[in-house]
Amino acid sequence: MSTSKRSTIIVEHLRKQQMLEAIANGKRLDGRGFDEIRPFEIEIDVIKKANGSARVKLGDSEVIAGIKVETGEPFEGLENKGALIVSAEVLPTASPHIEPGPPDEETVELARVVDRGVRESEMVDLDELVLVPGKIVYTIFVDCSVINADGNLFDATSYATVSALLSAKLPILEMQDGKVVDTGKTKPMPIKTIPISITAVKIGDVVMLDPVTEEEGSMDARITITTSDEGFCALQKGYTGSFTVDQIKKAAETARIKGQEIRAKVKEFTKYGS
Amino acid sequence: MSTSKRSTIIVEHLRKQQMLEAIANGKRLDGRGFDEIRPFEIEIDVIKKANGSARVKLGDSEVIAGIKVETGEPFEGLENKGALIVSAEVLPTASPHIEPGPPDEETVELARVVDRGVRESEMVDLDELVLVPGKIVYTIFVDCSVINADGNLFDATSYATVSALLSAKLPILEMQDGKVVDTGKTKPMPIKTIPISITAVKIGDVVMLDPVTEEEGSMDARITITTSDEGFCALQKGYTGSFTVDQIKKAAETARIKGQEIRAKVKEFTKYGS
Amino acid sequence: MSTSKRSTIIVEHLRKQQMLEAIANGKRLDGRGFDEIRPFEIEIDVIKKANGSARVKLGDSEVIAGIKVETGEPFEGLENKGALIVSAEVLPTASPHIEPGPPDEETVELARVVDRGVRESEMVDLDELVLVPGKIVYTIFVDCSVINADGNLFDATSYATVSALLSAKLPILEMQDGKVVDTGKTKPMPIKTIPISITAVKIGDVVMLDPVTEEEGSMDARITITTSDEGFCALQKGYTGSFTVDQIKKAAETARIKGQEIRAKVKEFTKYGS
Amino acid sequence: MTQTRNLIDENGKRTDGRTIDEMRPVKITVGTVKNADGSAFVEFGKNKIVAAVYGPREVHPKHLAQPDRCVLRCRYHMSPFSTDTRKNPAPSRREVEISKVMRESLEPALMLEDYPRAAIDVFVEVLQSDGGSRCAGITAAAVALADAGINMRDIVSACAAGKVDDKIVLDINDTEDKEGGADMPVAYMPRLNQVTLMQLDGNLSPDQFNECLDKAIEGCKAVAEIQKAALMQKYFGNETEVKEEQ
Amino acid sequence: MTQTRNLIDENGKRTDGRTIDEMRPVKITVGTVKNADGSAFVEFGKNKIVAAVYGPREVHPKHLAQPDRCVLRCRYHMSPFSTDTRKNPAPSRREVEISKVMRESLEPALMLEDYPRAAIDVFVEVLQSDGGSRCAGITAAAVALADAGINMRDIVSACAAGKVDDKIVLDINDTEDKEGGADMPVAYMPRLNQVTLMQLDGNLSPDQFNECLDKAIEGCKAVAEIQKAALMQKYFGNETEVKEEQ
Amino acid sequence: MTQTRNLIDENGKRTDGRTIDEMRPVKITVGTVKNADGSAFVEFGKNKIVAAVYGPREVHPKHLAQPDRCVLRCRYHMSPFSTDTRKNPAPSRREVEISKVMRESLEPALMLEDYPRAAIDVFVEVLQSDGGSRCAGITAAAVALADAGINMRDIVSACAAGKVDDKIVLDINDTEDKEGGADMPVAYMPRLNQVTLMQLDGNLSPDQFNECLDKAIEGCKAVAEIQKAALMQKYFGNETEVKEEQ
Repeated sequence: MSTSKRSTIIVEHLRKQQMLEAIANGKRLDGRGFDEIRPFEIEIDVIKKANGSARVKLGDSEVIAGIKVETGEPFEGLENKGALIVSAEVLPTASPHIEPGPPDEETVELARVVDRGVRESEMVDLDELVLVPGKIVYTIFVDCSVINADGNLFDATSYATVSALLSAKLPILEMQDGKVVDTGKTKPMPIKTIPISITAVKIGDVVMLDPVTEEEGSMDARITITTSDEGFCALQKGYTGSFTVDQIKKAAETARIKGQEIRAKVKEFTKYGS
Repeated sequence: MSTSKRSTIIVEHLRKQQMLEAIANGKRLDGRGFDEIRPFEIEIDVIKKANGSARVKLGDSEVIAGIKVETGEPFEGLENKGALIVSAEVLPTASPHIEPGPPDEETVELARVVDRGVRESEMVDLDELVLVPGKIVYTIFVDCSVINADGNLFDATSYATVSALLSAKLPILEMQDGKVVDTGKTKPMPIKTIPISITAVKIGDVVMLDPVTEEEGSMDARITITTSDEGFCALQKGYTGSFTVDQIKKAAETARIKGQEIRAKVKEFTKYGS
Repeated sequence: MSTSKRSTIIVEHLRKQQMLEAIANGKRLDGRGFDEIRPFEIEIDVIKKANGSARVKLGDSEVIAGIKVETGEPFEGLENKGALIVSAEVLPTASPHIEPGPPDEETVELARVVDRGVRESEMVDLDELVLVPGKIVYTIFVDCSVINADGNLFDATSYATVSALLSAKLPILEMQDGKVVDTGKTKPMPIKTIPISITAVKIGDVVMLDPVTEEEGSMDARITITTSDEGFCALQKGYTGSFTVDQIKKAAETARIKGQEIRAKVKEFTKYGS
Repeated sequence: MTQTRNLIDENGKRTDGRTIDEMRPVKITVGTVKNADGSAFVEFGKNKIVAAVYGPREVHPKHLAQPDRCVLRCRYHMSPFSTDTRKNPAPSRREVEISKVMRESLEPALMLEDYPRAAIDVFVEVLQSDGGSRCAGITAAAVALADAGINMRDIVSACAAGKVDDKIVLDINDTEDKEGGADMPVAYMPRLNQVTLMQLDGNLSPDQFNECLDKAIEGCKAVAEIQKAALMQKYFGNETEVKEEQ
Repeated sequence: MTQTRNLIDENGKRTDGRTIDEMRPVKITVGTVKNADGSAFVEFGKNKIVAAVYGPREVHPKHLAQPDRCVLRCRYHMSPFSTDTRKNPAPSRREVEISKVMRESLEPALMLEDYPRAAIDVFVEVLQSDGGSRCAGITAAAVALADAGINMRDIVSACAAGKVDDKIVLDINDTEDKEGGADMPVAYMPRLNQVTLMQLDGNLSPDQFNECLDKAIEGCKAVAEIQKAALMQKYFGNETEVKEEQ
Repeated sequence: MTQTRNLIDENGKRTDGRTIDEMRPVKITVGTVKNADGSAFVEFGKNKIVAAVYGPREVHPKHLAQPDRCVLRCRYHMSPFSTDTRKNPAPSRREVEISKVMRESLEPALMLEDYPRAAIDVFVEVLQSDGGSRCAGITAAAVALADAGINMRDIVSACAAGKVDDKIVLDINDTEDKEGGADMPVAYMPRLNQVTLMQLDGNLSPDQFNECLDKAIEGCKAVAEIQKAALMQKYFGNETEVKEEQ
């Protein structure tokens, strides 16, 4: 059951006042503009035991995504497609407010929104991941571990997932005598497009990108918009406030433009296509 | 672990006094006689996506049963019989006292008592539900959702289950090349008898049928007796009080006679045999 | 998550004082020497429905181990070996401090330490427990139920496990037409060695064997050392204190010598080899 | 989503015979659950959904209570028989997420500060599912909250739009959801002109995005009228059944 | 239950050699669990069952305490090795139900009002199961409660009767339970003449129903004598083992 | 463990080229987790492990607090991608046990009595696992505790020794753990000369047992030097990276 609660991330009163005053003056506490994303860096192949991996630092938020390739049955209704599953855990290392245990509703939402961006954009060509049609397909597990949380885990986790997929080495498997055999060779993951999510929050009447924890502590509503090369592919409005239709349309346009910038940087960091 | 607790359904003191006085005068608060069952209605085929379904309103208690037919392995020791599983959830919509979550011991008992009535009466001819002896059989899931609870969920759930089974359309499945194939055709569920449960409670020295919630809040003990066309097939004494042997024998005779009335009505509502 | 807590087994203050004074005088409350193990008895074949069973009473600690033999797939990486799994439950009958429920970290440790002794000593020749290499093997479940707890459950559970294995009758299974068939005949479990664990605790600077509950309530640290005929095969230091290297070496030597005594007694009780 | 067959025919009709701007039949009945403080039964296409509200009432356990406002709790759940293949009764990750976005879509409309230290529980049960069950669930929950007499700033009305055969269509059904190009569920407060739920699955160009959002909002407004009529009927009564078949 | 072979031979003997009115051997030992406040070990046919009682004692967590009476808690559990094929140690729905009916069968005999704000815990572990393990468990639990010195109105004694080869028989065993026609476990307070547990699985005519219930009650009375003797032996001692082999 | 191939070649080199007394490269970085009160990142061979410490801080729920000392809580967890085949994210019995022995190995070094009624939480995440992950985890946790400023009697340093090809070797890796003859992880307080963790899997003669323990202790002492240097570097800084490649 979903339960409303005051934010457990308490921004001290004074600090919050400062933030709201800064916002009223068109600024953010860390000096960024409302449409400015924090500096970020991506390192790939950080986990050698994984078939692909990436560590993303977006400001002080840090996420590692690791890919494991297995084989299994296809999903029902998707008999001729490989399976791709994105999961996430916000590790208790990440903040004083995380309890260890099964994923809570916020973490479930995090994983599902990231999953949706990858799935709906058709980033990975799942048609290429079939070994025996209807029976045996590649199963791609993308697991994300959030090591440190300082806001906007949606985008940090999404970039880690996308970067791990772009840099993954897919083991080439073959059927021999009814058994799956690993040939020992690899090929790149079959990639069709690169989905990029952009998250904004509304505080009062101001919409700003890439919030830090203390901004999230004061937000009224949140929106995560994912674009691929082709256009919009996923969106999630979150939190207990609301947006006007115009605010959403404006945020969508911003997400599309910023998405192109980020996409270029992700390609560069992951050396994708080079 | 089973834990004793005072009834969480608190009948206000005054109301309870009224009820006990009425009982002393041979009456019930809603004017019924001790052997009188509340008016009830049954509507079948309420869930088109199910292979059979029924909504039962017994007074203000309301239950929907839905049947899903799948295939699976037979139960151990019952290799040449189809499988039939009755489950129940008392939805949190049903009363202010229900917490969402996995079934508590009362709901487990509810489902098992209803299941037992169907199973022990051999209502469904499980011998007819085998596709490959010892390997593949029909699996009949009957799931019951209690939408509103006003006492005697045992009988309301039991009538919903029986009505859904009587009106179900069993998909005709065939084996082709070692695979189960749905022919698209259906036939009636193979029915051998119609089990009907009758529940009574004891308050003080009085035994009365079909208790409402506030009567259950004052009961000492409960008994649910299920009869088929052939005789007695299941029984469950419940709650923390006791019965004399004579009280049980008398309740059994009442259950048998009342069961015939209810059976006729169930047939009518479900148009069974017509 | 593992949580430190004061011992919930409260030795009353006075009693504890007495114990510490006795220890200072080179004695224990029950009159035993520090290297003396309580009298114990073993009864085999106490559960006829099991393929092997033993009841151990070590002082007032009482444990029943029962063996069930099934077939299944081998463990990954151990394709040509049978599977052996030791589990334990400290029943809520065993002490006023046990809550029913899934095993807590102490019970998990108990089962894993006993399992390790059996596994690492290679007591059971798992190579002999293969039906179809890589596909179907014997799976030996050893389940231990602690009925009464008065200290040193590690050794009591270990002796019960070992005794059940020594006296077990392995059903002779065969493959016929791709199916496992029970021939109805049995043979002894293929045994290669007999692992014996010896547990000691440190209270202050004194190390003593086979602690009772009230000694465990005052212990600083615990060590369980398992030897087979060939030498040391498993060890587990437990609890929140520490040992010097010399204390460990001395405990190891004691465990080896005492292990020989116990091994002889276990053979006698189980009539192994006779 | 990859589309494999035509879902709109040469006459502009969809698989269920509707035009691209046509909503499925919607029927709302208020007060169907006797024990609840407020309730509604909604049929939206083939969706059959019960919503029940309990509260404002005491919070258990007590430390979850808020000194200055009401706690809102929400459960979206599907009965095992509600889907094409039997649904495991344990809550899926999908149900956990929908419970959360449903709660967040209702909360902006509720004057929770009017009920300090209390809780309001909203239970939504999907008895039969079709495309758009979360929208239908929000629609039912908002009516149940009004029926429970909870102070509200506005009603919350929900409807999806989507893309089928590269056309933007209103209120997509199960087949269109599975085989079509995009699904955009939206919840909306019509008087305050605020979007309280919005999601998107699928691919839309920038122009399609705006068109789809506008169309969903129109759907929400139409749903709001049906909600209003259903509540009016319960409280002021009339003989005609509140039913919308566009 | 569908019966497929004769379970009573031409001499009126059952599969284990008993007559239709004969109970399996019953052996009760009191005080077998050292740490418990009361305990009993019962062998009833091939059933081997330990019951241990802790209490009256403090309730944790405290809000579960009742101001005017004692809380009774009960767990029926089967060890993994107790059954023909290994039982998963997690509690099954069957064990949950039996824990409940076992508690409800004991509660009428206990003077719980004598121990306000306290709890009594009854733990029943089936080490080896045979037909009638719930009856044997109740029998063991009642003795353990008496051994713990809990104030009781009466002992609770349990025994099943059933139908085999269309005959009503006393105390059905595992084979008869699985292949026979009906099983009726009953728990009974002999002094107060009250039935505290009763269940039925299987098919009985009205006459058979009454005969079966009467036979089960006779079984309960016989069990009560064995319980009494076992308790006497512990508290007043004697050399002969308390053993019933009818 | 049954060994099936030679793990030490004719030149005395192990599968990864080390000699029998050589430790894998160890690299410790202090303060890598921004939000934590103390943290460390340890690479020990192919192990990659993050440890973060929160506390001393309030205990929730409050009844778990101790009036005269601090509660220590510890979680050892492996990320799903850390192992050869994907690890289920739910805690395994192995992780439960390691969490326990890890906590017990750290507790002797901590002056918990200095923080009555508080809790210290230690979270160890294995991002990539190799042989000896519990030792590397304890090593990381001890540095993180020091970084958090917790009062400590001594550092805790951990290293395993083991048997390969019937020779006692220092710091066994994944292959040696799986195919070798014995693994003995040890944690040690070097100043106080106390063993705080010790386990053994595998077979050792009495002489080998003592040699193995002595070798593990030597490994712990070497690890302690690296821990010290890493902490010095954070607090007193220097240009050279703290890295040990014996």
